[in-house]
Amino acid sequence: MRGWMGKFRSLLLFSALTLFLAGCGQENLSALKPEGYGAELLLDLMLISIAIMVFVFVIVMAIYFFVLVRYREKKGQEDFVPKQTEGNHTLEVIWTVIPIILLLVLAVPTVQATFDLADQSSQDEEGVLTVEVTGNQYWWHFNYEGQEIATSQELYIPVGERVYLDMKASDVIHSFWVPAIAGKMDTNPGENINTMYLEAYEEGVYWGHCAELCGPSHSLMDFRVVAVSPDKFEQWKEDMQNVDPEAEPETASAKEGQELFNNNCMSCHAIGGASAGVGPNLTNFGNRNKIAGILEPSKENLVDWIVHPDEIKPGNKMPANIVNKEEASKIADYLMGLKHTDVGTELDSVNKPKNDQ
Amino acid sequence: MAYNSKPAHHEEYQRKQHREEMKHQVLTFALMILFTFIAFGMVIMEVDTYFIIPTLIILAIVQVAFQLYYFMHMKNKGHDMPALMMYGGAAVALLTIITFTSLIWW
Amino acid sequence: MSTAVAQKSGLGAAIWDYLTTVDHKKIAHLYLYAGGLFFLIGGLEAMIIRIQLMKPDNNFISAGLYNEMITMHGTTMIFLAAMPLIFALMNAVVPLQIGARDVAFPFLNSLGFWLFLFGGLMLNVSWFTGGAPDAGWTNYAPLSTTSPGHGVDYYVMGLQISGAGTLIGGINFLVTIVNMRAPGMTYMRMPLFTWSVFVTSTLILFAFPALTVGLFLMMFDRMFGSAFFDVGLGGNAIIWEHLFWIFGHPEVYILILPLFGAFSDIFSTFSKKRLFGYSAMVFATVLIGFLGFMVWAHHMFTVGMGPIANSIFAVATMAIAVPTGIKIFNWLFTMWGGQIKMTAAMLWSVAFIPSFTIGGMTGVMLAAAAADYQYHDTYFVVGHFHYVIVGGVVFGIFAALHYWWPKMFGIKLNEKLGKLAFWPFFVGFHLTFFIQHFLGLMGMPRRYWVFLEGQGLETGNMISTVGAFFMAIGTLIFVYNVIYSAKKEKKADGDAWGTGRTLEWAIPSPPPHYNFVQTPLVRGLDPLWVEKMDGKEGMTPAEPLGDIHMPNASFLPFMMSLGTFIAGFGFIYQVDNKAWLIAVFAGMGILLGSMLVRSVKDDLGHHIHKEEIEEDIKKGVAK
Amino acid sequence: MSHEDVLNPTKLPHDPEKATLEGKNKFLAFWFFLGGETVLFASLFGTYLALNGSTQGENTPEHLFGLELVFIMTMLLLTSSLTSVYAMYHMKNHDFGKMQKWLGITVALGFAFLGFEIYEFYHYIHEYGFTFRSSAFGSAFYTLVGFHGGHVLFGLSWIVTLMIRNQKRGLNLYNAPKFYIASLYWHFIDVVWVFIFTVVYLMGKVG
Ligand code: HEA
Ligand code: HEA
Ligand SMILES: [Cu+2]
Repeated sequence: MRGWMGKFRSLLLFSALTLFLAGCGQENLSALKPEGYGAELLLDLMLISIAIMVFVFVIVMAIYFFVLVRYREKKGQEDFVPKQTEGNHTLEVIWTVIPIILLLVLAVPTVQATFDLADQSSQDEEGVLTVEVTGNQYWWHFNYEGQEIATSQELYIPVGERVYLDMKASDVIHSFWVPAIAGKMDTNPGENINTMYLEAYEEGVYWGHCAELCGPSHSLMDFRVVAVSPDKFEQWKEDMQNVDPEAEPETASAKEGQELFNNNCMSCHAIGGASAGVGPNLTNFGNRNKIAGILEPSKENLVDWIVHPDEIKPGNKMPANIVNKEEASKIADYLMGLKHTDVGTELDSVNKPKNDQ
Repeated sequence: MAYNSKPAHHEEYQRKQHREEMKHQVLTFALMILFTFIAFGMVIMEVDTYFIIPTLIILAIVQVAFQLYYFMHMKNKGHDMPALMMYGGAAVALLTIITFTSLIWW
Repeated sequence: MSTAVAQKSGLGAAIWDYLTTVDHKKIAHLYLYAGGLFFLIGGLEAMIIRIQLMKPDNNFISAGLYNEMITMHGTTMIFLAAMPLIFALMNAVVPLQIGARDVAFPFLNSLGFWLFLFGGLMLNVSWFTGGAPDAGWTNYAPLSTTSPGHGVDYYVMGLQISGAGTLIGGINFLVTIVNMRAPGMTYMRMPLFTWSVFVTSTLILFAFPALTVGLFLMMFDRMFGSAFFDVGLGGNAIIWEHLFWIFGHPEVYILILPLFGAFSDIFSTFSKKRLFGYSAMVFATVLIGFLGFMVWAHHMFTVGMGPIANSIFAVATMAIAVPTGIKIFNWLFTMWGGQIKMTAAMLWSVAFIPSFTIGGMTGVMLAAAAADYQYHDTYFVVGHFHYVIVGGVVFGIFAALHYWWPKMFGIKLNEKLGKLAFWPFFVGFHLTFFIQHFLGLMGMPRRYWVFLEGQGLETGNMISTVGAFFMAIGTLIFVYNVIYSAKKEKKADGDAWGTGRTLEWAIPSPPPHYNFVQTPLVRGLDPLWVEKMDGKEGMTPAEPLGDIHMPNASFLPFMMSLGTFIAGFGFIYQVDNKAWLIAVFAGMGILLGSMLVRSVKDDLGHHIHKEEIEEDIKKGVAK
Repeated sequence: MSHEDVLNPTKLPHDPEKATLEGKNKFLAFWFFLGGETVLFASLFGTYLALNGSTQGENTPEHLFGLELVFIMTMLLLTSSLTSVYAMYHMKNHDFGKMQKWLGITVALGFAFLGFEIYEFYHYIHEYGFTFRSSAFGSAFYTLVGFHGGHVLFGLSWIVTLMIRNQKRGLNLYNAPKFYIASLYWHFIDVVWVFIFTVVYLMGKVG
């Protein structure tokens, strides 16, 4: 499908449209700047539909302005009574049939794309990665099936490979959306597992949103997809599998922090390959692009978060004031030091996309 | 009023019509009872599942059609609009049921 | 029992008159006042939303309040503003257009209004009792079933009550149109507005029961511990989504179709031409209504229904573009060769065409199932539906109000002010919503309390907010126009625009409460135009001058609605304290008691005597 | 038509329920209402079918339902449908006394049905601990069947009110449409029951 649509895109109108739309938004966030298979396929579909719409709109507007200019009541002719036309069969057939044809032109690629994106044929093949995605109020959990790797908030994937996502929610409905790489899919509570796939074209840190209203902090439930080369991904996997949750931190403060963390936080959080708990898995926390999905990764922000998560993400389930500010600072030292892998750190953070404009 | 001046034989004719119709109604009723017996009987005798479910549904639909067309007179004249709206309702009903039996459990 | 409506004077009497009236024209006024007020409230909520989204990371209102704001904005605008305003038009116009003296069930008409009003009040009371509903106007489970406090309970009870009112209204108009048409008014001679009300009412009849059931299940889950949407006990949250959209999609056509009808009447009146392709227009209306029931799942493309279901619903949805296109082109060709008079009503109608076409087209884009994986739940969708709703429904309501205002109130709205209100609203509308399509594609999901800095979304949101202020200015000028015209404008003619074609223009503005002295004889499509072209003054009567039978006023509809209102509170609060069951029983008692009174007390209406009517004719208030 | 003509007609027409405009309106409106009710019950049936299997491992339909009771209830309701047809037959023949008598029988059958239904629910709750809150299936079952039961109760109250109110004055053009649509309502209740006994009980028993 991409073959003939690739040619299609080179048509003049398309190039113009593409140029125009490409001015819109950020490379790692915008659906108009696709960096992955799904997003590109969908942009092509959008362009076809936009072209059809522009075509129809131009015709409608042409008639519209002609009529409005030509048939305005003129001074001194107020008593004129126009001919009372009943209709015109030929015209009516024309404006029934042409839209039908245009819609068929749109329907065919629509159905193709819909099936293409639902294709799961390669999921069971050897070496194909499947990640279990769980939406929670207000964070995302990622469990790498059969790999004993679990992360939260940041999903690492290899570039150029299809990664399948098996998706569900633990509380209310959420929706997983990485505009630059693929479309979105809801995560439902209960037994139903939805499946979609990601296939990134280039390395980078892509921004993801929750797209289904899920409570007060719905707008703060951001996450990131970190796409790295397959080699780096292998390295990452290895690093992650070898995480020692018990590892001693270096500084004294961090050591105390570890103690405090183990006593106060471990009932909800985890470090290492454990699957989802009540709170996010904090493996490799020190290398995260954001704290809690939205804050700049600074110690100050982290302390604020630990003491008063409710003020930053209203309605979230992490209790406030478990520890005081001082203790929080030690825990922050510990957490900021949790750097389990270097993979991905060389990619610039989100607001400055790696792939220069 | 116009209807006050109808001749007496007209009245007699009407009554006869009603009696005639009533006979149909009783017959309909008998069939409905029969259908009910068949339906319950099949379940009690544990007829094969693949056969029984469609049969039960068909029996129910026929019974309901009897109710609507005979007991509720939808077959009579002056019932075009009622019939139209019942068909409309039935169509939406059908779509709803199909959805809830096929689309909900993915 | 044969006196006309109480002839008392004074404010008290006027209020009592409105509380008990069963006259469709007064009920139209009531719907207009209430719907108008709710429109302002919904608009205010919209302004608060836009102010919050004016800049990144804004803290104008809190996250929880923001969710309440969007929920109440959507719910208020759809159920308490747009629908009632449409009912105002239906009540004001349909009986007149078909040559009837009232609707088929005047009592139920009044009941429908009061149920809607009490339902609307109930929803808005939630602001003052600890929090409004906050799960979006779509109220998806389990977010709604687990939402703390009583907000969602108010949503459930308020919509249940006002929904019952709507259903009653729908049936009423169906029967009115089927049974009460003047002699000679065949189906294919009905004005397009009446036709679209007919189709709309059918949609109401078949769509609202699904909402009723959905709301009941939601109520049982929240208030009585059932487990329909509770996965823990085997429930299924998607059931709500289906029930909601089985109702919800037809609902959007319930909103737009009556205005399609109004535009048809307006275009032909102000082009001095009969509607181009009348039969095709009727057919298209029916077809839209029909297809409207087969596409609801296009709101659920990302739910995980699978590619087969998604494809079917995608194609079915696209099909609706065809009948809608037929309409657009027929309107254009109604104007073609006509003599277009650019009144305020016409201005709104003319502006509707490009606006709605854009909205419809983004609708078709959304219908491309796979592409919707990108659009869904983003500002692209917000852009789409405001284009069709504001550019279609709201423009339509403004157009229709300008057009029928003289019939409803006996005076025209000031034309200059009318146009002055139009321009800022029109410009503001495009400013606000066009950019939102791009915001959506650039990665801005809807229902976002804040958007973050540095994502390239700042400019677009700012433009959008500025646009909203323009719309507010336009709205305020319109409100001012209403007050100004009431004071300054002089009485309008029966045929207020001089080019009226349909029956409502054959009688005085405003009409006497029995509408037609003698039921008119309809001799063709656009009956008044037919007579005018034959050089006649007005309609030929179909009956001799005689006593007129009219329904009696009644206070019972108000009481019945009050009963449900009280019971509603009882249901909500019995969860906390069983003592509130008293309110349930008291409310139900009032309701059932009133119903009992209604059913055992004969109410045969009254007659207006020939002499009184002749008196009215002499005074010139009847024709 | 004067009020006198409506309340004390010298002679009833052949279709007294549709002789006045009000009567025609009521007749039509009621049918339309039934069209809407069809969708209402379809939504409930749909929900029931979707949650049919969500029994949380206990109190499955096969295990709960007893067919004897349902059979008796079905016979009661079907028969009441016929008796109400008889009532309308007599109405059309302008025989008020017989109409009231048949309506009386209809009501009696209806109450018997309702009694059994209440017994059934009571039985499930106390013998099996199967309640509205036990599982999604429980919620769906009681809601669907209960909605129908509520309709039965409403229909009975309606018919009884009409019978009492008009006991003394007999049939006229004002109350004939009311009797007629009440009987339509009653038939519709039977229509719904046919689907309930088929879909809920019989198909539930089949599994
Ligand atoms: C008045 C209200 C109204 C109207 C009339 C419409 C009309 C249409 N709508 Fe819209 N819609 C809404 C109100 C409305 N909608 C609302 C409120 C929502 C969001 C609800 C929520 O989630 O909160 C929504 C959401 C919505 C979605 C879901 C998006 C999502 O959540 O992801 C979709 C998807 O298919 C859709 C499609 C359409 C289509 C195809 C039409 C068609 O009827 C449009 C047809 C018209 C035209 C196409 C223009 C004229 C035609 C021509 C000139 C002919 C030639 C044209 C072509 C060949 C293309 N709408
Ligand atoms: C009939 C339907 C209707 C109408 C007319 C409107 C009108 C408007 N809407 Fe609304 N909107 C919805 C239906 C409607 N909307 C729905 C269904 C949703 C989805 C909700 C959800 O997600 O659940 C929504 C959501 C929605 C959002 C998205 C929120 C989000 O997702 O986070 C936004 C944001 O810009 C918005 C803006 C506006 C604006 C600026 C107007 C303007 O056109 C309003 C113009 C009117 C005014 C500006 C009034 C001016 C008057 C005053 C200010 C005076 C007030 C005085 C007194 C009260 C005395 N709307
Ligand atoms: Cu829709």
